[in-house]
Amino acid sequence: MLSFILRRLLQAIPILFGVSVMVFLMVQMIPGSPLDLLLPPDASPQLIEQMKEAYGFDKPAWQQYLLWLWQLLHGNLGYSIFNGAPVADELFDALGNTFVLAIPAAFTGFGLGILLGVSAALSQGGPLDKLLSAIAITGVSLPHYWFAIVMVVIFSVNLNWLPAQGMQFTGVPTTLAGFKSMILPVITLSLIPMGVVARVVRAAVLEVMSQEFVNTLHAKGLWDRSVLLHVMKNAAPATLAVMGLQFGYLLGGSILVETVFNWPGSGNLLNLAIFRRDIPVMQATIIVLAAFFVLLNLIVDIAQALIDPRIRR
Amino acid sequence: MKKSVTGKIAALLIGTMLSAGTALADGGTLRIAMTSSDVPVTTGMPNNGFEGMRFLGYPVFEPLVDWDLSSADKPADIRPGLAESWEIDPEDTKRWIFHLRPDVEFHDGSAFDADAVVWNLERFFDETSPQFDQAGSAIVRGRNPILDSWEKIDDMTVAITTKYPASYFPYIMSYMLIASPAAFETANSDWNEYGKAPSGTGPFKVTNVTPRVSVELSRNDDYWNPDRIAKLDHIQLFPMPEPTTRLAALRSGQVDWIEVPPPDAIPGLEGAGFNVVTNTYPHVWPWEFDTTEGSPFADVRVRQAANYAVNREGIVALMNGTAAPAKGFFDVDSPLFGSPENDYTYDPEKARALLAEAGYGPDNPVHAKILTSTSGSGQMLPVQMNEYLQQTMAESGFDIDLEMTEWGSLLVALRNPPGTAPTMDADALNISFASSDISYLAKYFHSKNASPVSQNWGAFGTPETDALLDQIETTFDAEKQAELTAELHAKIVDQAPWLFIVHDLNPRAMSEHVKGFVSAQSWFQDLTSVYIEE
Amino acid sequence: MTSYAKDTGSEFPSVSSYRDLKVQESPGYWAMVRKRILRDPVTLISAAILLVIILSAILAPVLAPYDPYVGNIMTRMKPVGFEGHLLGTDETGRDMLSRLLFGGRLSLIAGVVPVSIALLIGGSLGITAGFFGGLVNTVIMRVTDVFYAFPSILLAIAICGMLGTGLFNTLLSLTLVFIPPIVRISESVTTQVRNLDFVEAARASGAGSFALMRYQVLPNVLAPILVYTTSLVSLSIILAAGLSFLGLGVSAPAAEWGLMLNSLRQMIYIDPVLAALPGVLIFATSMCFNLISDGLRSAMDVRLKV
Amino acid sequence: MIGQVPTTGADRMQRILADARDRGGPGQPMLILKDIKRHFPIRKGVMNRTVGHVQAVDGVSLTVMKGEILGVVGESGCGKSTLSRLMMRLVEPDTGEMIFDGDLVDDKVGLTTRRLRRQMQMVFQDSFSSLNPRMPIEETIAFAPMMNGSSRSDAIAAARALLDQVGLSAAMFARRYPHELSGGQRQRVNIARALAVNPRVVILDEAVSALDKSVEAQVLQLLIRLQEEMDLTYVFVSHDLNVVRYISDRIAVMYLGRIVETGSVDEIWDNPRHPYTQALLASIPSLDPDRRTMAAPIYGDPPNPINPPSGCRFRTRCPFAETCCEMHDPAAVTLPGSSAHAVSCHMENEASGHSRVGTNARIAEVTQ
Repeated sequence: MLSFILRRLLQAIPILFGVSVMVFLMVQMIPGSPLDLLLPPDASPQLIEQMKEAYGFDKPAWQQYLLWLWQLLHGNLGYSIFNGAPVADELFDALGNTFVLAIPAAFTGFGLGILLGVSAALSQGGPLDKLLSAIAITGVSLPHYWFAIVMVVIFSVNLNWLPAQGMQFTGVPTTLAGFKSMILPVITLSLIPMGVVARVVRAAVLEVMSQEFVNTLHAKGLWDRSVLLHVMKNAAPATLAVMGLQFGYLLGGSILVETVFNWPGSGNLLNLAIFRRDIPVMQATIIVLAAFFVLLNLIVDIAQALIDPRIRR
Repeated sequence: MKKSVTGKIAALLIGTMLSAGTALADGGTLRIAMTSSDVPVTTGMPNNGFEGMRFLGYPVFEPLVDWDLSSADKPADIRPGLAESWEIDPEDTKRWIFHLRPDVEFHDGSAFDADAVVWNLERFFDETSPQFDQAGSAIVRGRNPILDSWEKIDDMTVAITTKYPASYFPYIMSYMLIASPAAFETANSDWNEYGKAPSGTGPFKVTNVTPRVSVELSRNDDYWNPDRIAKLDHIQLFPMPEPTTRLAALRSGQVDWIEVPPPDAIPGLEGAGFNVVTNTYPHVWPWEFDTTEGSPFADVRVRQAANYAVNREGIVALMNGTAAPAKGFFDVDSPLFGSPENDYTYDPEKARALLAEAGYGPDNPVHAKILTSTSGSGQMLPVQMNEYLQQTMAESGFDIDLEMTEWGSLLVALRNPPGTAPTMDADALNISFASSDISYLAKYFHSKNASPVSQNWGAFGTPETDALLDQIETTFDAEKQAELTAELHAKIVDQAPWLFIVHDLNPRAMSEHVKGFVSAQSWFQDLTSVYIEE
Repeated sequence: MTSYAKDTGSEFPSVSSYRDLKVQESPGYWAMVRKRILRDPVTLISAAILLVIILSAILAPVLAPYDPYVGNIMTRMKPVGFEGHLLGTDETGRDMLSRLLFGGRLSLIAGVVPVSIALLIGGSLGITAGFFGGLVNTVIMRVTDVFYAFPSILLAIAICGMLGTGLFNTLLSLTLVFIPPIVRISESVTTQVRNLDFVEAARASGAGSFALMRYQVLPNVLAPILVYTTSLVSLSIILAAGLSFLGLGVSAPAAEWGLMLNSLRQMIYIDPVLAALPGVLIFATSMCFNLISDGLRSAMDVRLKV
Repeated sequence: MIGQVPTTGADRMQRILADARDRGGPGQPMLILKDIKRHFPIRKGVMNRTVGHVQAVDGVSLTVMKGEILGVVGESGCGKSTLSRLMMRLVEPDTGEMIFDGDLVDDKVGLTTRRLRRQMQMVFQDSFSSLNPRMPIEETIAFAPMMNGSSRSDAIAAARALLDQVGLSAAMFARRYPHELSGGQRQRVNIARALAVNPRVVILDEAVSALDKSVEAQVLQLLIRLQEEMDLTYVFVSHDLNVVRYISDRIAVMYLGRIVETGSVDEIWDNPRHPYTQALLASIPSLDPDRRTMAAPIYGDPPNPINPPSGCRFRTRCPFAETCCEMHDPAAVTLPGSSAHAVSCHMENEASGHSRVGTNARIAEVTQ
């Protein structure tokens, strides 16, 4: 097992390396010098040179890449070109704010999804199955950013129960107002994972239930915990895999929801950085989110292998 | 033990007294939703345009020359700020002498004096100084391209010399704010750190900054001017670039005040008991044409045609009456408007005729790309308005491409000449401008202020208008100056370096609890008189 | 070929007599699939709705009562059912019905084109990787892993953010987003099929790689890949609309549902029905694609007996 | 080299030699395998290093005579299937050579794989996965001829003729898909598919193992009839001794990647010399009361092919194992008086030093 974990860790390194190359190349496609944002209009040539040197833009691209990578490996994400602030500060604040939404959204979405999926599978073909499957498919078909606006109209503006926007706390919510400000974004974010997980769980449970011995047990009236446990255990790897992916999408996809709710998370930061052409912030946000995603897939692989040793290759 | 009990009682007593005391001065907390997409920097030179100046400039930091924002009935003018008075050196019309206000302290307790002014000048204009601030400098130099040198005469007197004589120099000095040098030491000489606990001289101090989320200002009880000690305890500022978000925040009671409510929502807001405040202010919402070689707008006929192709009444209708048509830099009713030959009514036929003269036709429309922002200070509703322009101008033979960017990036584009990367190949920028005083005329229309020097982005200039501008700069007689200005303005209207579209009426909506607000005819507003009444 | 019967003296007729043999036709796999789909009302209704949406998008120039790009400022923001404008008008007075009809074109293009191109590229890469295995597989799959390390929306946004707005860049970024998952699915399906005995048997019959791929592998991998791809179309429509919603997709004044949703957002307090229309259409279209994908999947599932 | 006797009648041999493709003449075996080895690497650990090999086929030498049916028998996991695939060149051997009717099989200097496969075909065990589910069966059968240059109409007509020959009415079945057929019908299709290129040799890899007993018998009869009608040579690979005995002329017994004994059916049946062969025979549930045994002849599972025992592979389970069995690989010894019966056992080799040389030790005696 340990060697499996180690091997997967080692496999992640070239992927992360590839990701860093890709991010750097993408950023190189942006036209113009990013320093134009920072320099006074009548800046002296010396100042321009000085700034280029400070940001390393005077070097050839490959050197810039290596420099960036070197700094990255040392945890230095650079400085925002737009306001000179250290990117790491802003990014980790923003990531914290995103996680504060993504984690409860994941719990809600996964929990509801599993509940929906299992219930649908147990009542396969019946009206309950149809209803629950319809809910699940709605979850994946709704443009959730639009749904968010609709909810704001209903719950914030018309009923005045929940705040329409903004994060009413820093760090973690401790006040009622803080919790209330999380409700709408969390619901919105949990829609897609709920739908996807419900569909995967339903399929996985049906698959396991179609196996002969489960039918035998069932026929014998042994439809008890051990059977359920067995079904769960066999449906777990597929469910885990999709949950890992979905959590990654929650982090990356929060950008739309954060825009609607004016939530100061990483998606919001990325959006701002894109419109400002703030390269260091863009690079750092994308690579950190991608690294999280790679890490997440790694954890899922390991968890899957723990549950089902056959997966260890 | 005993001590602790008495201590508790004492604390309780003091607490009661304090709360009684604060109850008397309780002006409440005002929560404002701004249009910017980020919190403007709090280092004393806010970005995000004049909205940044309005909320994180003047309330916290002060200029030598300040604005009088106490009246809603007349255009706001300058008044003494941190300088009690100023005059031109009788021997040198480029040299201005500023007499500083005594007994003013920064929020950190350090004293305001000539050294502080020099230190701030070095911050923006001396690249070699340790406190040189690139970002701030870029903004200040764009607004103040004519400052040349400075000198400390004594502790309370500073002389500043301009590159050429400019009668309006005090107006320009109103955009340079003074921050505390001592606080910079405390912040380890790092402007980024400085922004977390800045120190100015204004009626409010910054007490909390959460990047991208909010800034909290608190009343400065020790403000030097007792008449302008703020009534509010706190102001919370939130960036909300989406008009819908601002609207929802106001309607759900999350904020008390929003900038630029969606015009269509105004009747609903008023019906629901919110106050919608509008007033004229020196604002113009134009397209600033690139007049250099290679741009379709290098040809004056194309520029005029564009001005005839715009249905200004349509935009006013689109804005639900929160805008007034603009046929020039100044309002048509202003005495400075002059008598131009062209009256830019909506006249597609004339536009087509002008375009035909310039070599365009139905099969050969004018292709142009307009760069604008999705939100921003004074930008009104840029997306809808530009979409409407794009739509109506098509009838007259303009094929317009829209490029939307973020407000901060648009400001950067403005500082860079056409054709450079930050301008994204735009043939015109749609960015709203202040038209409060004649200093702007030179900034926007004199060829010597072509970007990157100052804000004449499109590098417009004719010998005639340049000469008139030079004359105005050296005319210190107000009446004569006004006469020349009107003459110049008429020429500018005919030359059409911009597409003149509308003047904003500056709508802002606030809950009925917000009291004491006087809507000055200015880009800036005085928040010291405001209070919250529950 | 030589005749097998001739030397044996057996009772079998000669081969040539089989040329005109009347052979009983078997319904076959696709007939079975068709039969199953015809018995599935949900899929049929989804397909019908989708057909209506697609046809109205194609016929937009004929059906639309107004020019979708020209509005009358005097009749702006009229509600659904306003005289002359069946679905009202938008914030600059353009006819909503016309814009929604034309909007379907861009939204459907944004849904179908990236997925189709990604299917072409990703499918070829994945099938190649699965079919040849070895080094080819390693190279293709490791590069795919790198792209796969980005959550899809993030990748789309990053690419659009850097390349700039516009329809072409939207399509390009979405295509890039969908290639990695399609490569993965294609590779795993192909690897499975390739290891089945009938491919070995066909190889043993002397068929070259191309023929194996064409006759043995492709017919067996295309169906599952296509089913998966259909569900991606739904995601693509939502993502494309999301990009426009952020201001990173197609640019104004294009009639595109996501962009319309974004600009009508302001009207949600004034006329919620009007503001909801593009959202409803995005939802309906994406739902139809999802339901059809589900229907196809279960109809093509060989484990289910007819 | 293990000695051979012709098992095919003179008439058939005449017909076989009349085939225009015959090159070697009557004395040349159809197929010779010389010391064929194939090891599959096992990768493990952090760096995916190769930590060992599955010695699937480890030095097999075998001769298949023209027109005969050679049965290859052994426990599952002994390498039979790999051997079949090696013969078809679906798996490349690590070392060793294969000679087909006198021609070395080698893509560079000899008979190419492609040409080999026109003369040699294979029927797989799993009748379902060995048929393309998306193709009507006549097209599956016609596929190989078409790949080898037949026109579509010729190939389809021939495929239909073959269907009738394998006992499926072409008129009824030609356009059907695999999922519409029963297991036995599918295996008939597989046989037809193998015959479609008019091969000289057919390798039947557990071809009837998955079928019900009654169907199995029908298919076996079909195979025998076809072999006679078409003058085919079969290599019949199976774990089922009864079936092998029923169909084969000669038998090769395989254990853990190696051939331990070869001989005619009668010789193997009546005079099994290798302890493993004896054990295998003893394990057959027999109807003959004389051959009925009560005790299990050998114990335990076969050893791990990754790390097989040194010397004789069978020694870990052999009741007669001695030191020499551990030290040396037993060489194949042709039994005196029988040119076709060869055994790889130290007990048959006088030079081996085994204490039981020449005693004709019987495993049944030990275990009973």
